[in-house]
Amino acid sequence: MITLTDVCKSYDGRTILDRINFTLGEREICTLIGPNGAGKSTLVKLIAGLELPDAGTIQRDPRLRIGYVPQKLRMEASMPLKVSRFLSLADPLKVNRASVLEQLGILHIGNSQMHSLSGGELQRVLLARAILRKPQLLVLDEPLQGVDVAGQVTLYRLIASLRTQLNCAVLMVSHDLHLVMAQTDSVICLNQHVCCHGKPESVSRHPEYLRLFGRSVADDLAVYTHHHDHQHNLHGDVVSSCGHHHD
Amino acid sequence: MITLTDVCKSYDGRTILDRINFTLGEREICTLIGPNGAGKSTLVKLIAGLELPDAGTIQRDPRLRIGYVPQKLRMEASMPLKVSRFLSLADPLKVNRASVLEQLGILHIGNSQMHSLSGGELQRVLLARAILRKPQLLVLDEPLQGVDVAGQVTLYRLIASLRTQLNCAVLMVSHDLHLVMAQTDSVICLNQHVCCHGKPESVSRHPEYLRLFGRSVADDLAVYTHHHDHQHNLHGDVVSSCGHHHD
Amino acid sequence: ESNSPAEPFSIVTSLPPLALAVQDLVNEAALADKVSVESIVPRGQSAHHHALKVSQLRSLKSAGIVVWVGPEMEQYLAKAIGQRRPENVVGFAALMQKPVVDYHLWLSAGAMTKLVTAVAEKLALAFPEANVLVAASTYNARLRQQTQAMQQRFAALPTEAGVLVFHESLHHLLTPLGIKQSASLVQVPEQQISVHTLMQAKSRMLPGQCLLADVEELPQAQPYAEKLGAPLVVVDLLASAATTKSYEAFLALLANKLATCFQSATGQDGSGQDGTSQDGE
Amino acid sequence: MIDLFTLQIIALPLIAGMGIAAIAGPLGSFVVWRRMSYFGDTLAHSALVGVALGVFAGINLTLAMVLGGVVVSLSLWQLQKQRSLAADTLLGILSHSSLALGLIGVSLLASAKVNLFSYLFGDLLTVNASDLLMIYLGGMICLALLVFFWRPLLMTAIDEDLARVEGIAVEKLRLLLMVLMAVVIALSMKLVGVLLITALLIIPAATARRLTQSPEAMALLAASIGVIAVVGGLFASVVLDVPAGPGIVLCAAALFVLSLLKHAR
Amino acid sequence: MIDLFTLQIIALPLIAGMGIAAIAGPLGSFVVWRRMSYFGDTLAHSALVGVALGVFAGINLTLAMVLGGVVVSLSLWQLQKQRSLAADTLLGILSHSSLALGLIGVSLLASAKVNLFSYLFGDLLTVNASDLLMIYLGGMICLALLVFFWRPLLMTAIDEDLARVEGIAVEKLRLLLMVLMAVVIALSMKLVGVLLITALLIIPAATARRLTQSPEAMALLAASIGVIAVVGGLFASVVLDVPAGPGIVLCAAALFVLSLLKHAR
Ligand SMILES: Nc1ncnc2c1ncn2[C@@H]1O[C@H](COP(=O)(O)OP(=O)(O)OP(=O)(O)O)[C@@H](O)[C@H]1O
Ligand SMILES: Nc1ncnc2c1ncn2[C@@H]1O[C@H](COP(=O)(O)OP(=O)(O)OP(=O)(O)O)[C@@H](O)[C@H]1O
Ligand SMILES: [Mg+2]
Ligand SMILES: [Mg+2]
Ligand SMILES: [Zn+2]
Repeated sequence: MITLTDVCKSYDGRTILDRINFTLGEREICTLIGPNGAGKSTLVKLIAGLELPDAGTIQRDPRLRIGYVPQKLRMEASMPLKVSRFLSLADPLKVNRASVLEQLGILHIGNSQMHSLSGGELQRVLLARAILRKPQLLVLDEPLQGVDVAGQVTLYRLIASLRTQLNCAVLMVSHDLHLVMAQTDSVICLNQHVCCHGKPESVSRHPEYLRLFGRSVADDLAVYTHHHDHQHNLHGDVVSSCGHHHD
Repeated sequence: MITLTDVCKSYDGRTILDRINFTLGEREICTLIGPNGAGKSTLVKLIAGLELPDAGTIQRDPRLRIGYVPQKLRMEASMPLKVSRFLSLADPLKVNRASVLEQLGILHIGNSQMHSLSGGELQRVLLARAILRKPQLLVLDEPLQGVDVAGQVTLYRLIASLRTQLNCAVLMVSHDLHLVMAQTDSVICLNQHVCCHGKPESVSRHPEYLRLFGRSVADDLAVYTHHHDHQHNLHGDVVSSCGHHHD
Repeated sequence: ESNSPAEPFSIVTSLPPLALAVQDLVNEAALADKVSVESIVPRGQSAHHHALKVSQLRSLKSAGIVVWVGPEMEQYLAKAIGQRRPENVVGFAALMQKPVVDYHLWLSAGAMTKLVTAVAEKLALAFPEANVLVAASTYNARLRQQTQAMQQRFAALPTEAGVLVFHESLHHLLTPLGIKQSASLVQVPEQQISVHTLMQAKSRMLPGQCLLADVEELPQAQPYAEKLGAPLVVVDLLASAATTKSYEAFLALLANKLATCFQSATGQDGSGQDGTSQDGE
Repeated sequence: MIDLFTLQIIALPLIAGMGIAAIAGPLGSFVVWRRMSYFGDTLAHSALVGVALGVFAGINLTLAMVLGGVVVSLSLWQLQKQRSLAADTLLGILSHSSLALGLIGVSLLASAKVNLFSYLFGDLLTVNASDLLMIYLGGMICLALLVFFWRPLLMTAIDEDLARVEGIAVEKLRLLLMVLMAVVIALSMKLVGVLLITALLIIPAATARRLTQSPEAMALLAASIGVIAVVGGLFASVVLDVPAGPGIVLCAAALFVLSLLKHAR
Repeated sequence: MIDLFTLQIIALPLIAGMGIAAIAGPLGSFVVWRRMSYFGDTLAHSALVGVALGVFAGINLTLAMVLGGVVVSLSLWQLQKQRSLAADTLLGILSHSSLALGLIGVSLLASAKVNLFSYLFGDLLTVNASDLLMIYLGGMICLALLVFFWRPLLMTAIDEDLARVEGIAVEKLRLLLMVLMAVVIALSMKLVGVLLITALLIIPAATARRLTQSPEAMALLAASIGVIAVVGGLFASVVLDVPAGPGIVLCAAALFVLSLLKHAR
């Protein structure tokens, strides 16, 4: 569906993404993980077509219908806009909207103004909008940040179920490893370059993964079991601990 | 340190907060939890003095030095501003800044422009700034949203340690129950009114809490053990399931 | 143009000096009780930023005769006048034989006689019983006489040095009196002055030469007069003073002001004459 | 006070003003949403440059004015691609630079005795039937385009990134909006004056913002408020004998002040 | 070409212009950050209302102009408390309403021999020694206040909420900034003209934005760019025979265009 070949991106001379290669298949759910500043959002923007790569190519059907949830969105107050009107821009059919709102647990805020929504409510509305477009590809940048615990569980399940509902692929950035790992087909561990890429079970046992996320996380999450043969180090210059250099 | 008495707040005639009473003691770490749209951010804004209550009183030493991390902050690009300069507005001493930056794992972005930070980086910088002010009260509205897993664990521990380091109280909003519960003195479960309030262990066994957050969360988190005597229901009109009505 | 006989015949002019001359003509023809004369731009207001009011448009529409300078000077009237029948419109600039360079035509008594004649011809059609044409020629003769008197007066004054003008608008006043204009600071009202122009003016001016400016331009001209060290003489080009009752008085006032320019010059030259001669109005 | 004759005089201005207010309402909403309040001002100044160049090069002045507007709009369009400067700063730069250019043009053309500024001022009271035709024809076309592209234009105003991902040609739409605004402003400027058209864009839309809950309602209410201001202002200008354009603007401003009371409750 | 005599004529304007540019740099940075590009414009129009009222009530005109500015600044201050309308929209409303009021004032004051507009325009070339004193004295005071309150002003510009929680009197600072801007603009307007002062506020600051990494650097660079523009523009006015004010504005605009090249690399 989407193929990235040797994609590089830098800002102000600083390399953010370095020779990224991967392919997203039809109906695949792929999760991008990685420390802060790893370049996840940048990669997502490249795939969504919001930025152009400095080098490399991104192959994508130009007519691909994408549903996108950005990491940051601030609604300006100068336009009066109800949630229901905002969503109707994606799908004019009221019944569709009502069912998606129901699924996302925000049926009661249909008449609220977009700019007065709470953080979690806005996030849900954005997700609703992305789903309502009946996309072939969902691109979600930390879609559930600020969403409450009950919502996180339900919504990650919902996202996973969208593959069969909408017949679409999902590319998602997330820090909620404990919730995501169960619902994803493949995991890309990103830190400027692709550290490791594969099925969740294999990635979570990958030494690079353990190095990036560290023992304590694994302990705290108590989701996966694996061996620790090294000290975890706090995000910082994790890159060099990956054992190769970037320029 | 701070006492709220019968605080009410409504927007456009809709009640957001209903007769909130609680006291935050010196050096207490208190976590506000609750579903999206519960009014947590509104309450935090009232306490920080950014909004005025419609009714009730908020008792607070007017000279109280507060460190605040808002839920949303978008830096405009029209002002060139490096992270280091932004932080120096809170504390001009370079050594202090360096040590806090180190603690927060963002030593390497001191020369980045504020408006180009990634979500998690910005969040860390805001936290750094709040800490650098040597506050008597830290008010944190979802301080670690978008922060990576390794960071979440370390930073929640850091926040907990600030009480002894800075001798300050902490009021925090968070959805990361599994991480927060271990580090907090008291938990306030908010949903328009105060559902329950107390030590983490007692709150996590409170039927209101279980009703709000549901069985599946508890299952998934696998942090606490308790009995489930009812079905969890997705956020929506959880309020009525709290067993009383609001107007 | 509904001109019911019940309504009094009105003549509307664009600017106050035109109204003064037309009123003079009407008085001369003894039609003052039958014909009213008014100006669109009221006395004391700027002609540059004028916006029409409904009342003004109304009187323009119901006027028997409309007198204006021309679209080059009064762009804001062009459309409203274009909607009228051309027979009862008198355009000042259109009356001139030679191409007009300076549109401040009302400063020339000679040009004004042409306007008076043109208005008289139209007025005569509306009031055949009154001797409008005769009145016009009597009035014009008086104007010519006044011009001659002015010329004689200025011939006796030391006018060789000429004057400096702020806004290039005094051509019609100065030329008949044989007064040179050594330089002008701006040529159109919105123009701003370059250092270059200022230097040229300064290099061309003679000591004691005065700077002429309209009342309306006083705030802009004053600092330049100081900068150039030239005495500022303020003239009232649009008859903004309510005390000016006739075109002849308007001309006389201008002449008097202009004369002070040269009297003070001679005074400064120290040629012995006292500056306290007739400073009359 | 208001007799048949006066009515006759203000009939055409009334119809023209109402037409302009009706199209200015929806367009003005976009002006408020996109923070381009000073686009009208900038366009007026660019027209000045156009006139100066036109006189200089001896080409048709209306054409030259349009050309000036096109150049400035395109510059703004390009400049808006970078995000470090806000729209009002960019408009301020363009507007003041073109005013400066225009003033230099005045001084260079001074010997030709053209008063460039007079080209900028129209007067609502002097519109004639053919102007009316132009306003309504131009207005209709603009309105039709606006309605046709309403959904993508709205999306673009809400969030450019979201719109872009959804396959909306954001850049082209931004250009379209700018062209629409430029056409309406340019059309109206020569007929009713810069002050009136820019005020009719901003003030009714800002008033409507405080009273509505949806973008469509805001656009429609802005149009209605504009029409009310035109009627009120024109009648005030008859009764109080003040110039029509400023009268309408003040009437709109009064409505805005009234709308403030609503939120202050 | 440039002899002693020329120097004499341009010395005072040069010194005055440099003084104004120096204070306009830091203030203009705040104008860019807070999106108040059209504050100068609005203030000029409010002065018009002031003059009209002053003539009407027979009070001192300078006082009346100041009064007009104060009223408009306070209105803006109040209006900015609500967040549903952006600063440029509010400025647009205030500016156009006061222009309309001024124009109505002009039309009602038939008997008074005033051209209100003439009160608005100064010309850099005519400043004299006492003006210079006023500029430098006023400028010094404003600059001193700006430096003294720099940290809280900066915090307020970064984020009002953060600043408020930290105990900064945001509302008062916003007022202070507005007063400083109003004083500098009002002082300069009568001496060097509205065009020049508003352009000197916006254009150098916008140019500096693209070349700097910190707010202080932006403020300082803006002041330097302003000074360069003043020198360049005045010399252009000597050599090329263009008016001084517009010459300076165009010179600043040229520097802005140059700065665009930097990012386009
Ligand atoms: N426009 C920009 N200009 C300069 N640097 C940028 C820009 N955008 C992002 N960066 C830098 O690129 C790096 C990667 O940013 P990105 O937003 O992709 O991170 P991320 O992986 O999404 O992190 P997070 O988990 O915190 O969201 C960051 O260090 C950021 O500072
Ligand atoms: N300015 C406002 N005007 C109207 N309604 C508002 C405003 N601010 C907040 N609300 C509403 O008040 C409710 C509570 O908002 P608040 O931001 O306090 O929620 P929250 O508990 O912080 O939620 P979240 O977990 O999503 O951040 C929400 O339903 C929101 O829509
Ligand atoms: Mg990100
Ligand atoms: Mg919140
Ligand atoms: Zn690696």
